[in-house]
This record gives sequence, C-alpha cells and structure tokens, in this order.
Amino acid sequence: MAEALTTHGNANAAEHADYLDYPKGLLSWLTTVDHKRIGLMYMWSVMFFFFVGGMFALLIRIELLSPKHTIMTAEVYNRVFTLHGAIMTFLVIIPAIPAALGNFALPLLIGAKDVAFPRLNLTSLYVYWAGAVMAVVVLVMGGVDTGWTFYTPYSTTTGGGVTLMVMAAFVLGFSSIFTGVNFIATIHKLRAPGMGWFELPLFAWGMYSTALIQILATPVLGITLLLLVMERVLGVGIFDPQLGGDPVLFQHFFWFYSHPAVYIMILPAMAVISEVIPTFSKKTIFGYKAIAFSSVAIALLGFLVWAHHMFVAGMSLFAGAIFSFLTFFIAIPSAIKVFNWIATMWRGSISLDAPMQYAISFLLIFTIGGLTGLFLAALSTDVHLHDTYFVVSHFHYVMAGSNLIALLAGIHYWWPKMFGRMYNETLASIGCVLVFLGFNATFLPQFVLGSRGMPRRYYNYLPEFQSLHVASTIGSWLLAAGLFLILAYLLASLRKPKTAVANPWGGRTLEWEAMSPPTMHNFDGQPVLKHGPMTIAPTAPWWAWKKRHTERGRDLRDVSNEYSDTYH
Amino acid sequence: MGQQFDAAKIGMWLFLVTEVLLFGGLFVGYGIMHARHPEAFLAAHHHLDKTMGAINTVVLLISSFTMVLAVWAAQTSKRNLCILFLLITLLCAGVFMGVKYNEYSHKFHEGLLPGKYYSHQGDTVPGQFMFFSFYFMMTGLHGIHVLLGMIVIAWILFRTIRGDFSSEYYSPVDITGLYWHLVDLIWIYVFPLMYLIS
Amino acid sequence: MNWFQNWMLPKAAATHAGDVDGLYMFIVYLTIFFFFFNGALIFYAARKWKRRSDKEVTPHITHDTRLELIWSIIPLIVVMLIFFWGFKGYVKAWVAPNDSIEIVVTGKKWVWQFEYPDGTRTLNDLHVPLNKPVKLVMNSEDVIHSFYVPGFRLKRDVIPGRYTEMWFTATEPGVQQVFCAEYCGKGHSDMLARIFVDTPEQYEVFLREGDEQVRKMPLKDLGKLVYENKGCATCHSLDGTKGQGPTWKGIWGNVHKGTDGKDYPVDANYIRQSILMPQAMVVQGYEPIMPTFQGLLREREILGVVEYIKSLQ
Amino acid sequence: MEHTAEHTHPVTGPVTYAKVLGALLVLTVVTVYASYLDFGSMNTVVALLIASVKASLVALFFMHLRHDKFNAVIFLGGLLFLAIFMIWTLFDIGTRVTVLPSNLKTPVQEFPGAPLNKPVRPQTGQPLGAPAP
Ligand code: HEA
Ligand code: HEA
Ligand code: HEC
Ligand code: CUA
Ligand SMILES: [Cu+2]
Repeated sequence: MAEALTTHGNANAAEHADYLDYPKGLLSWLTTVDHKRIGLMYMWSVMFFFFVGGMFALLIRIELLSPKHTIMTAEVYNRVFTLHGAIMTFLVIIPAIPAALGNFALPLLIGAKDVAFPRLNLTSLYVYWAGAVMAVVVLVMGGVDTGWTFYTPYSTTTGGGVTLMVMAAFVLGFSSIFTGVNFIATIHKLRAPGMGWFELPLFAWGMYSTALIQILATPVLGITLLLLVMERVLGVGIFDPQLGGDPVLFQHFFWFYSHPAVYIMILPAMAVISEVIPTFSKKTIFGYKAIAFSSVAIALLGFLVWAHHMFVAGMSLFAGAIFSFLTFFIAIPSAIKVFNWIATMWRGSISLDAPMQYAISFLLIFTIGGLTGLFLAALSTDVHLHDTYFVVSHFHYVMAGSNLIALLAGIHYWWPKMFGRMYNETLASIGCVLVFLGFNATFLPQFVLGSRGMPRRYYNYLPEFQSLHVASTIGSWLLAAGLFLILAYLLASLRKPKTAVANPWGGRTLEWEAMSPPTMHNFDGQPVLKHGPMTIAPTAPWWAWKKRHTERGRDLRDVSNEYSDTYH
Repeated sequence: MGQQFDAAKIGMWLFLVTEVLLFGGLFVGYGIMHARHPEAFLAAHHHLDKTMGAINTVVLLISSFTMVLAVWAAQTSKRNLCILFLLITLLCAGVFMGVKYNEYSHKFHEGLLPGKYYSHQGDTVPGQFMFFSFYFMMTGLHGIHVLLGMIVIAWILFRTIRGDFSSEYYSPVDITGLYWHLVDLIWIYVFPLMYLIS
Repeated sequence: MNWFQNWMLPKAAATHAGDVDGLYMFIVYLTIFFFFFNGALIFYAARKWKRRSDKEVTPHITHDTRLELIWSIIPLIVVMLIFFWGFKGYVKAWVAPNDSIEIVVTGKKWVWQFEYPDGTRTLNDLHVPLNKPVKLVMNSEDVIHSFYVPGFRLKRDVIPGRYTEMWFTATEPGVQQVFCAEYCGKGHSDMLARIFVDTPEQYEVFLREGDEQVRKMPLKDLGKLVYENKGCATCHSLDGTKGQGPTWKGIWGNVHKGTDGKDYPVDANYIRQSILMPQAMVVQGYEPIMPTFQGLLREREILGVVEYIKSLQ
Repeated sequence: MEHTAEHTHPVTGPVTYAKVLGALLVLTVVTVYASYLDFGSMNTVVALLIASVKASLVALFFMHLRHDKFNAVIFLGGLLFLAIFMIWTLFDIGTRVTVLPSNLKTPVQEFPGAPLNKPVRPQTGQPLGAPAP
C-alpha cells in the first residue's frame, strides 16, 4: 500500500491503491463484495480442491498398477474414485473458470466496476464454501461409494454419507445458479457505454452461454438430488422398482443436468481460448459472430442430447435414435470454433508465450477429446464402449485436458493483471510441455484399454490389461510433476515486487486498460468504447506495445491517451 | 438507479425461472408416475378434501391480488395503503398455512404419510402411498416457499413502515411481489393435479 | 493396418461385431487425421508467422463466409454418415430372430445366473451353441448391473423390476469374457462370467449332461445343487420341519404310507418315481401338488438327489 | 425508479387488478365444477388448460409481463426448457416395449415392496412361499 501511495503520490489511498492492498486484513477479504477479490478467493479454493481431487487421482492410478489389492481394498477404492469424480466436477471444474476467472475478468472485460449483484456474488462464494465443508465432512466421515453419478437404486440402498454428499452437491448447485444469474444481469446491464452485443469480448459470450446452462439445468439437478434424499429418507418410491418406481428415470433426471453441465465446463474454456489466441496472434479473431453464436448454440443444443449416456440403460430404440442423432449436431459448432481459432492464427504475428502454449495444447487435446465423443455418440460403437475406460479417457480429454489446460491458459494470461507480477516464463514453458506430455501419456493408453474391454470403476482387472495401466500410471506422475512445477513458480512469483505493466501481452480488451493490479474500482472513470474490440483496425497501437515487465502499471490516463493518440 | 432496478428485476426473473424448473422437475416426476399407476393415484386422491384445496386456492389468489395492490401503492407512494395490503397478504398467507396445517394433521392421523411411513388401512388399490409421497413433496416444497415468502413480506412490511419506499424507489416491493405471484402460480397447478384428478 | 485394429480391439466373435469394428476404425482414422491436420496447421502457422518484432502489423481479416460454410458442412456430412452407420448397427442388434434360444439371465450382487429353456441353471458360466442366435432376457434382483461381452461388442444394463433383452450369434468357438459394466458396489469388478461358445457336439453334451462342472461333481453335491436350484427347497425342508411337502431329513429307508393305503419303502426307485410321476403315489397328509420334473432333471441329477437324500440322516 | 418505464407504460390500477382477480375466482369455480364432469381421457387436459389460463392471467397482469417483453422472453424460455425436459423424457418412457421371458407365468407385480403389499420374489414376481414355476 505504501508503495502504491508513493507511486501515485495521491492522498486518497482507497481510490488509487490496488485491490490487493486496500483495504487490508483477513476480515476485509471475507466481507468484500469486490468481484476481483471474490474471484481470487474462488481461485484459491478451486486450486485447493483440485489438489485434493488430484491426490485421489494419483491414489487411483497407484492402485491400478496391479490387479487386486495394491494399496487399498475394493471398498476404499470405490470411495476414492467417487470422491475424485465428485470433487473434480462439483468443487473444481464447474466453478473453476466461471467463478474464479469469470468473476475476476468479466467485469473488467466489459468495462464495468463490478458485477450486477456484488452481495449475491459474495453469497455464492459462501454457499460454495458451505457445500465444500459438507463434502469435506463426508470425506472425513468415511466417504461415499456411489460414483459421482449417484445411480439409483445403488445410491438409495448403500450406506455411508450419501445423503450428506448429495446435499453438498445440492448446495453447490445454488452457488452455481447465483453466479449464472449474476453474469447474465451483468452482461445485459453493465456493459461499457458504446459496447454493443457484437463488441462484447468473446469471453463474455462464453460466460453468457455458460450462465444460461447454469440457470436452466442446475435447478433440475437440485430437484433430482432432493428426490434422491427423499428416496433414502422416506422411501417415496419414484426411483425404486420395489415400490413401483423406475430406476432409469433417475438417469434422465441426472443427465438432464449433467450433460449440459459438461458444457458448463467446456464453454468457459473455449471463452478463455477465444481471448488468448487473438492476443498472441496479434490479429482480430476470425469469425467473431460464428464463434459467438456457436457458444450459444452449444449451450442450447446441449439440452437436447442428455440420454446419450443411456444408450444401453434399457432405453427405447426410438429414444436412442433421437438422442444419438441430436448429439452429433453439437460437433458442428465445436468444429466451427476450432477452425476459427486456427484461422485466427493464420497470417498473424504469433508469439508463443506461456498462455499461448497452453492454448495450443488445448486445441490439440480438445480435438482428440471432442472427436472421441463421436465414438460414444454413435449408437453401435457406444454399446461396446459405454462404461469402459474409453469413456473415462474421453471425458478426461475434455475435462482435465481441455478445461483445466484452458484454466491454466487463463491463469497465466491474467496472472499479471491479478497480482501485478510475472511468473518465470522458462519454467512456464517446461510446465506446459510436462503437462501436455504427461496428460497424453496418462490417458492415451486408456483409449486402448477401453476399446479392449476394460470396464471403468474396476478395482480388480484381468492381467492382460496391466501393461497399459502401468503406462497410464507413469504418465500420471509426469502430469503431477508438471502441475506441481506450475504451482511452485506461480507461488514463487508472488514474492516478487509488483512490476508487471498494465498490458504485458498487448491485449486489446478493456481489462488491459486498468492498472496491474487494478484499483478497487477497476477504472478511473467509466471507460467508453469508441470502437469495438473486434472492429479495430490492425494498425491499432497496442500491437506495438512492448512487454515491459519492469515498469509498474502506468496511470490509466496515460494509457488511454497513448491509445487514442496513436489510433486516430 | 434505473439500471440497478432493471438489473434487479432481471435477476429476479432469472431466479423465478430456476424455481419453475425446480418445481417442474417434480411435476415431471409426478406426471410419469401418474401415467404409470393411474388407478393408484385416482384412488388415493379421494383422501384429499377438494373444499380445503379450493379454499386455499382462493386465499392465495386473493393474497396475490393484495400483493399486486401493495406494489401499486408503493409505486404511487401511498404508504398507508401499502402497509394495509401487505398486512392482508400476510394474513392470507397465514390462513393458507393454517388450512395446510389442518390438512396435514388430518393426513397424519389417518396414516396417509409419505413413503415407508404410509400406514393407512383398508386400501383396495395397491400403490396409493406413492400419491402421498408426491402430495407431501409438492405441497411441502410449496409450503416452504410460502413460509419464506411470509418472512420476506414481513421484512418488506417493516421497511415500508420505516418509510423506505416511494415512487422513486420501490424495487424490493416489486420483486417480492414477483416471487409471491410465482408461489401462487405454482399452486394454481398443484391444485388440479393433486385435488382434482378424475 | 490389421495389427493396429487387432491391438485396439479384441477379436470380433459375433455376427454384427464386424460392422461395429468398421465404424470404430473409421472414427479412429478420422480422429487421427484431424489431430494431425489441426496440429500441422497450428505448427505451420506458429513457425511461418512467428512474431519477429513487436512492430509487426497483421492484416485485418474478420471472417470468410465461404470458409465458415466449408467447415460446417464437411463435419455435418461426416457426422451424419457416422450417425446412420451407428444406427444401422444398433437396430441390427436390437430385435432377436424368432428362432433364437432364450436364456434368462439374473444379475445379483455379484454373480450372474443363467437359466436355460429346460430349466437348467448355471452360475457365471454360460454355454451357447456356435452360429445359432441366442437371446438373453435379463433382470436384476438388487441394483443395476450391466452384461458386457467385449468380444461380441455387446452390452446392456440389467435392471431390477424390469426385463431387458439382448441377442447375438457367436461366430468364434472358445471362451468369451463377460464383465459387469454398471457399477454395483464392492464386488463390481469381480462380477465376471464366461461364455463358452460350444460346437454343436459340445453343446449336445452340455444339454444332456450339464456343463463340465456338473459332470465332474460328486453325486451328493449335485443333488444339493438340484435341491437349491430347481425349486425343491420351496417345499422340502432339510431339518425335519414339515413344509408343503415332506421333509427330506431322515426319510431314506423309512416306509411311507400313501393315500392309497399302501406302504412304500423310500429307496432309489421310489425317489425316482416321486420325481418323475409324483401323482402316482401321494404321501398321506399331503396334497398332490408336486409338479412333475420329467424332462427337467437329467438322469445324473436324479441319481444325485437320491445320494443327497441318502446323506441326510 | 426508471422514468422512461413510467411514461411508456401507464401504471395498471386497482380496477384492472380487481377484474383479473374476479376472472381468477370464476375460473377456480369452473375448474372445481369441471372435475365433477367426465371428459374421458381429456379430464387432465381440461384441468391443466384452465390452470394455464389462470397462470397466464397472473403472469400477464399481476407480474406485469404484458409490459415487460424482455422478462417475458426469459420466463417463456424457462417454460420451453421445462417442456423439453418433459417431452424428451417421454421419448424414452413413452415408447418402451415391455420385455418378458417367454416362460414367465405371472406378470411382474407393480409394487412388490410397497407398504401394505406382500413381499415377493423379485425375479419371477411371484409371492414368496408360492411354488417356483
Ligand atoms: C467438458 C466436458 C465434456 C465435453 C465438452 C464433451 C463433449 C462431447 N461428448 Fe462427452 N462426456 C463427458 C464430458 C464432456 N463431453 C463426461 C464427463 C462424460 C461421462 C460421464 C460419466 O459417465 O461419468 C461424457 C460421456 C459422453 C457420452 C456417453 C458415453 C457413455 O457413457 O456411453 C457421449 C455419448 O454420446 C459423449 C459425447 C460427446 C460429444 C459428441 C461431445 C461433443 O461436444 C464434442 C464436439 C467436439 C468435436 C467434434 C471436436 C472438434 C471438432 C473438430 C476438430 C473438427 C472435426 C470434426 C468433425 C469432422 C466432426 N460424451
Ligand atoms: C475435472 C475433472 C477431472 C480431472 C481434472 C481429473 C483428473 C484426473 N483423473 Fe479423473 N475422473 C473424473 C474427473 C476428473 N479427473 C471423473 C468425473 C471421474 C469419474 C468418477 C466416477 O466414476 O464416478 C474420474 C475418474 C477417473 C478414473 C477412473 C476410475 C475408475 O473408473 O475406476 C481415473 C483412472 O485413471 C482417473 C484418473 C485421473 C488422473 C490421473 C487425473 C490427473 O489429471 C490429475 C492430476 C492432478 C494432480 C496430480 C494434482 C496436482 C495439483 C496441484 C499441485 C494443484 C496445483 C494447481 C494448479 C497448478 C492450478 N479419473
Ligand atoms: C410344489 C411343491 C413341491 C416341489 C417344488 C417339489 N416337491 Fe417333492 N413333494 C411335494 C409334495 C406335496 C410331496 C408329497 C406328496 C407326493 O408324494 O406327491 C412331495 C414328495 C416328494 C418325494 C417323496 C418324499 C416322501 O417323503 O415320500 C420326493 C423324493 C420328492 N418330492 C422330491 C422332489 C424333488 C427332487 C424336487 C425338486 C426337483 C421336488 N420334490 C420339488 C411337493 C413338491
Ligand atoms: Cu454388477 Cu457391476
Ligand atoms: Cu453427455
């Protein structure tokens, strides 16, 4: 804070100190309504649970080094993969980009001072923590063994903390709904003057589509989980064949949420990539509208296809055909995005800084992850591949491979903005390569395993599968090494002085006009958009901005003067 | 102010959409189970009292009416009227809960309880317990919403008395009204689905 | 490229598996193609247009409708092809031919039980004839399981309270591994079974004399198995209590009075007759409700029951 | 308070609201009355139609959706997705064929484990204690 005061030589500390420094104290963080602080708290929470979920993953992999007992019993194994799946989905990946990066960056990107409902935003964080605490209580109490999908009637008959775990997921759902409501209202109401819908950064389009899903799908998860609890506590009968219910109906209820939820995971990832690629290609995004509309299309189409998880679950032939048919249409907007990103790089001026390296990893991994979805969307091949390691590998390619790598891209992209510090770029490149290689080494063998018939959620397996499992386990260590390295240099960078410039990458969206880190109110005054970020001519000044890691964020007015002078 | 007001309203509507889908899931479950066991549901619904249901429908409709009048009063800065209407709304909600309490205790007495606690004697059609599972889940969830609504309305009443609202600023009254109407709207569907099956 | 397919997939062993494999390999190549295609474009771009100075100016290109159309329509055609291909295979595997052998499969934690048309039951071992359609009608006694035969490229969930169906015609003699593919708790990964695809001769032997396990089993144990699996237990007790039928405990060598007033010593012939023609002689104090097991029990199994009753002293 | 809103949409007054309430009360009587008539399979449809008219009145007048296009779209969107949930689920539930083993004599019982029903053997649907088929 002292530094901030001297730099600006301004008496009004609250106005000009960066948001990290002022106000001070733990309490000020816990009661803050500042979107940036809330975003950071989300980010640390998500990272913590990513670490926990990742440790469970490593345990899974070690157990699978040999058939039967390696380090744990079947009961423990079942709990471990359930907690791994549940933590990774509900506590990590669903809040990861929207709640952490979205909260931090969205208002900055659209030139707003905050989100539409700052207090609701803080509430959502506390609700998230409440859900997280419940999940941790379950963990300490001995866990649950249902799998993250909670299929009935197994989940209604097994012991353990299923009820509490389900309530935790229920509570976490509310946190997600609050974030969604907030983002939609924010994007509708708080765009900077002059920013039309087609001048919105694509990140905002991604967040908007995500929020649509959060609002429309999450309540159904809520009622599903409530019904599950009722089934356990009261025996209401809806999912219990012994009571005249239909266990497969639960799967419809569950996937009506959980399929759209996979797009809650990928749309924000795509949103980040849509920002990173043009910035590091120094080129206008190719096919802005195509990308924007395909985000919305993916969000809406995502609601029509849920039962592709149930092709062998005793569904009717007719339903199978419809759901398979509709599923394939999601490949089209996804393809549009991938090719538009590649076209953006075409004839650009490409620098391979860390965020861009992650973005490229994303493109490659998402291509595999998405295309392997086609095996599962096709009826006859899914019959063979359903509930095998092929599915496990598919969803790790899209969730861990695509989403988390996009999260890393986003963290590396906005890190200087968040903390005003740069990380070590050499280590960042090493980390990226390690993660890319480790990830593929872990999950490529699993495609073969699955195709050869290895079912998922198997504690014990036939000896013929062992060599591929060993390969996968070794890959997971490589991956873990990469992630620990990343964590290490990111944390290390926080000890450095705040020297990052306002716009280290030459980005052209509004957040780069704020200081690094921004003040509490983001901008000095209200930024006004004279030209949409997407329509600005290629000669716009920031293409030529230097990376100045040494210079503390300049006064906003200087930046915008330089901006308008050179441009006009 | 204008922007804030609008945003709050959008926010409320988005929240109402989530409520619709929350209850909607329950309705879908009800519809499918009803289609599976029509005789059981038909036989079971005779244990409900149409008159009670109708009274509650009327009471809720009236409360919706007074609520919208309260919003109107706030909007036109008629503080005393607003207080009056909010009081009537609260009163109606109270009557609604009273009738519900009466109905519930009656059901409890007869052993018409949800799920495995169902112990009503002399059923001729098997599976009637499932109707009551849905009856208690749907009216129960709805009842919780009524209770929450009452708390919020009481708070709004307090703020009105304190003089917080005027034609310049009445957004909280307005969005509370929206919430209350949704509670009414859901009951409009619960009533025929539960009480009037034939 | 055959080694590649053989590495990725287990050997196809049922009639429609070839079709599934064709589609599978098609998408594998598609994925590999797009991975390298996209990868090549990205690395080409990153090298060719690598930033050399911070002053570089890039062309202002916003979109190209023709390109957008191309990369929407080509994937559309590809995915529609995949859909129809997959749908065709699925339909083929849906309705069983009328002449198929029907076997009732029951899944329960954590075993598979098979019941043949003649009432024979086996546990975790299923015998099917080569090149004949077989239909499995499946049901679970507890939670959802899933009957998965990788070699046949077949899988279907086994659900409590409802029957599901699946059929195949095995084309490879030998043994097929069966997995439970729906998570069902502690023993999920041990809920395995084997399908023995028999030549017609082997299958004949199986039908006549039971599977190898049964053929080699001591008679007494076989009798016990019959008692448990063929429903004797519903009427006959082993501890002397009177059920719907007389107990089996200690009856060997006794003399029983029939409703016709005659005395019958309980010996091998008597037991055989009681099983095959129960109404011919009804023990006093019992209703003539025992069904005949003519054709449902094999000769060796009847001998087993005799031995078993003999042992129950 | 937003000024433009006040000028473009006149504040709806108590008289209109009272008329709407009147209509709602009448419809309530109608729906109760209709429940005593027999429209065959259309009974539920009639009841739901009346309920929908009532719901629309509440939404349009009490909730001001008449003047609030934007929020009306949001609300209708929500209903649309609820409809998708219902209809798409019915694609499966409504078109399933019942499969039974050919040697099954008694049909599967509907509520084998329900309160006040005898427990049965799940596999064959026969009451426990009866002879096996
Ligand atoms: C981030 C999460 C995410 C994403 C984005 C996706 C994306 C897709 N998924 Fe996946 N999926 C999961 C997460 C995700 N999935 C999870 C978690 C499960 C398992 C849950 C469980 O059971 O535990 C699952 C399971 C799953 C199943 C059920 C499998 C089974 O259990 O039997 C199916 C079936 O249709 C499926 C299909 C698809 C399809 C078609 C896409 C499409 O959206 C992919 C579209 C993308 C592309 C097609 C690639 C890009 C395009 C190109 C590079 C151009 C070339 C393209 C063509 C020529 C077509 N997924
Ligand atoms: C976001 C979702 C996500 C992520 C990231 C992961 C990550 C990983 N998963 Fe997970 N997985 C699921 C979601 C996810 N998984 C789900 C939903 C299931 C299904 C569960 C079920 O069947 O019910 C599943 C199941 C599953 C299985 C199948 C179990 C079975 O069916 O029997 C396996 C087996 O190999 C596995 C392995 C791994 C591995 C090795 C990783 C690795 O990628 C993990 C690497 C991570 C670390 C090693 C932690 C290091 C982290 C830090 C040091 C923190 C630093 C933070 C930053 C740098 C930001 N997972
Ligand atoms: C539906 C009930 C029922 C079943 C199932 C049943 N039994 Fe019986 N069994 C009876 C009754 C009743 C009697 C006595 C009347 C009679 O002799 O017919 C009897 C008598 C017998 C006797 C003569 C016992 C004696 O004390 O004289 C033998 C041996 C026997 N059964 C064997 C079997 C075998 C072996 C099976 C199974 C493969 C079997 N039963 C299944 C009802 C049954
Ligand atoms: Cu049975 Cu898994
Ligand atoms: Cu899906």
